Amino acid sequence: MHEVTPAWALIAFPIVLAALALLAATFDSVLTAVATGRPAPLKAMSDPLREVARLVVQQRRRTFMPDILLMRIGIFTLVVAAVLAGVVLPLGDRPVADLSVGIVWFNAMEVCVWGSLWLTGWGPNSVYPLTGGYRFLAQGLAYELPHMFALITAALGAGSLRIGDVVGAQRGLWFAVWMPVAFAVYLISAVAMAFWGPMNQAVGSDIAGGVRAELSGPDRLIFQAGRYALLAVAAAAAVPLFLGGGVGPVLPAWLWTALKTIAVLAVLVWAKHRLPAIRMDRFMEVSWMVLIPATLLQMLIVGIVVL
Amino acid sequence: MGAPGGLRMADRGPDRDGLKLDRLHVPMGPVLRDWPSGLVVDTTLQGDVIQQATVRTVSGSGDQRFWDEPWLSAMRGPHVTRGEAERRRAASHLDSLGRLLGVAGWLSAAAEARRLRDRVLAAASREEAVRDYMRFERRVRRSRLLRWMLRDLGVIEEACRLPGPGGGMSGDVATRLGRWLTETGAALTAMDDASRLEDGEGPRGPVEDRPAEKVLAVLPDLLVGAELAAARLIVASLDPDLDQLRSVHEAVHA
Amino acid sequence: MTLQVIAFWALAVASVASGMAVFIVDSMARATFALLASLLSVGLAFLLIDLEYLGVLVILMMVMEMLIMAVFMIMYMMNPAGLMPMKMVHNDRAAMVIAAGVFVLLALGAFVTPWPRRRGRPPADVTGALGLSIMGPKMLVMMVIGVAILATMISTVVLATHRGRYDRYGDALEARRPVDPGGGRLAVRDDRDRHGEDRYGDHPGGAQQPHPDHGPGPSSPGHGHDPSHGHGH
Amino acid sequence: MGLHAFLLLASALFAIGLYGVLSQQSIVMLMMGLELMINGLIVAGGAFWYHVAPADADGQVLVLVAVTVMALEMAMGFAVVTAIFRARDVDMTDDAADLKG
Repeated sequence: MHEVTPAWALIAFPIVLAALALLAATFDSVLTAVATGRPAPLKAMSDPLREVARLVVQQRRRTFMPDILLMRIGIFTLVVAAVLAGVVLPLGDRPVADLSVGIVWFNAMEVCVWGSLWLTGWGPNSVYPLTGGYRFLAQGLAYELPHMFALITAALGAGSLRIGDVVGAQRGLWFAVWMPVAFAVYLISAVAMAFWGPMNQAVGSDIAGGVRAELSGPDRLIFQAGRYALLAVAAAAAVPLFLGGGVGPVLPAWLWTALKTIAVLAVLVWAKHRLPAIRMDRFMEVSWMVLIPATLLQMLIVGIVVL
Repeated sequence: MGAPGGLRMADRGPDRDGLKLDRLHVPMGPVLRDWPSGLVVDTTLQGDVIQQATVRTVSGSGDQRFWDEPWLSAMRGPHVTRGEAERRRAASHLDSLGRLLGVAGWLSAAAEARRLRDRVLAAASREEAVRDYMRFERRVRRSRLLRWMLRDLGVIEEACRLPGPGGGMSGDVATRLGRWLTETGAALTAMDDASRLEDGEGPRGPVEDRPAEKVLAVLPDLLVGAELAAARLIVASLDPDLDQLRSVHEAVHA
Repeated sequence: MTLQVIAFWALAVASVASGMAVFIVDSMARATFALLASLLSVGLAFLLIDLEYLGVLVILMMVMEMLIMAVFMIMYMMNPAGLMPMKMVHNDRAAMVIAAGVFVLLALGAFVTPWPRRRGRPPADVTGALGLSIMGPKMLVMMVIGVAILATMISTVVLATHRGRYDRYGDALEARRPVDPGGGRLAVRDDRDRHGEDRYGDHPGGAQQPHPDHGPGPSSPGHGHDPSHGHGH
Repeated sequence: MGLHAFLLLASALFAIGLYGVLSQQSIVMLMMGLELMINGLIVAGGAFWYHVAPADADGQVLVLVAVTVMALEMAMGFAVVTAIFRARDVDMTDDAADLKG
């Protein structure tokens, strides 16, 4: 932990994260254009940047008696949580901050999203955002325990909470191969924590956009940026935890990390377009009655193998 | 305790868990994405669970019953072919399907339904439409996730005799979705039928009965106890055609 | 070192200030998140003294805890919008005097007591030491915590719910699927699924779920079975 | 930031929490006071570990227990509030004082 982080990592990390977020947004726009049958769907690639420009200059709307302070805290927390969750992920060989408890740190930062979304939903003093905020808490309670168990299973396989050690433990065989249940649960919960794709009820179109219904202008821009950054971080974390990190033939570690991250990200974005929304009143039960026992069993097996 | 900022404070009432909690009065509609335009459901919410609901409509700009039009004009006299009517029926169901799938959060399937609807209305050939529709139908029917999310919502008993496509609206949301899919397939197949249209069985039931009235009558009971997300799905699965009501008012005026 | 000292005092001041804010601010949401800020500052301060795991654990658990607290708080407090000034205190002055007295006593004690000198140094792997400790010599503590958590889970459910299994499965427990307002569908699956037939079939009788009951439903006083029913209404 | 500084912080948090416990009428606010008091204990526990006996893990175990107690306290607290609220529709300590002698 006390080794000095190279200065270039501090600069490169936010740039990489922003690039990944933009990539996810671009791919999402293209898929949307294909689904709606827009002619020349590749033209939709510039949509995210156009949206950025629009939101920068857009005037803010105001709701009646909002709690602006809490709302802003919520919006900024989303970006900050995504960035801080990402600092423990290796950009190649080594992360920006190589904490000895990296996995717990990642988990803690990602839980901050609960607070972020609830505050953003509470702030505008309006029904739909508030409903969205509560929906995300319900989602959090549904996905968090299986998610934690999946993370702990990876840590157990490596015998360490340091993400670098988890990568090191996968030199022979990727964790995704011999802990498939944990990997699958991780992917489901990654989608849930980034309130993305089928788990996007917190910002669902059936409640007029949920948490972000009343956000406009720069507020909305920061919120959306944070959401894509979070998705990128969730996808990027799957690489060191389950997909062997930067290990791979021929190419350098950073390139392998980038390729694997982009592949996971693409799968998550694609899943959004293939699946209907999952409501938590139904998913909660499966999560607790099926996913938790499944991950515990997986953990038991991993524990026996490691011993 | 006064009213903060002049807002009416929410009152309290018993909820389904036996607690006495705050209530909020929230109107849903008339303008919402994938919502029957002109419909307003005044709800009393506790959290996101609907405790009471009343239905009203606001008049829109439409003055003709687009989806029922072939059947109505056949009754008035001019020769309307069955194929033409079936084309309209298929488009109507695809419109409803697009809305329900949109509310269910499956945006790409919803977009596909809408694209099919537009092509069917724009005189696509039968073979082409049937082929593309089959692919769409297979995709929707195959989704176990969708079925899991839709079943047991908004159950209407057979005894209600609620008019609707393919013999009624009974069953849950998933059943109604399945009925739309079956009916659309049948309607597309009959699109080239050149015989004369004789009956009055429109896409949403007998056109003379104005089935939307009956749907709106049972809607509040179905919504009570449902969460917002479930309520949206229930409304979308009934998809009342409010144009049918509007012409009632106009008839009274005339 | 000096940087660490500055960081510590900044976090300490933040922690105390937001702790005070809990009882000063007007809105419940702000009070909850002020408490969260106070707890998070302590978690971050732990990172300064090598307690990495516990510090991050405090952050992780407290965020979840406070969010759940926010939900309950807003559910039960009399002021739904959270925008009105609230002052719900009794014997405010006495409480303040007692609290101030306790603070002075504790602070004095902290400075006056001759604390033992530091023995040893933190191990290289602090987290590992904790893990080995609770799985070794302090196993009993871990087991007691485990049992306490289990007991709490059971008793919270018993206290908080008003629906027993007789409410869900009928007086003779004969219902095939529980009657729940919000679901409960895993217990017995639909026949349709088991046979894989007729996924969206038009048979209306297939999904006869009683209409979702609202209001207290079947659980009126008189059901002696439910443990939470004892008290009169 | 010696032991004294940490203990000062701990006493301040404990005292603020105590004020809340003594003065607040709402049970939920009272629980927030309790959380603050336990927060003070956690600070003290961590400080004793670091400044007195870092070689043993006893201090860490103490903090772990305190964190668990916080969670359990809150869970039980809300369960009790829910039960009282259902039975009598109150969430104030003064209204739930039947055990008063």
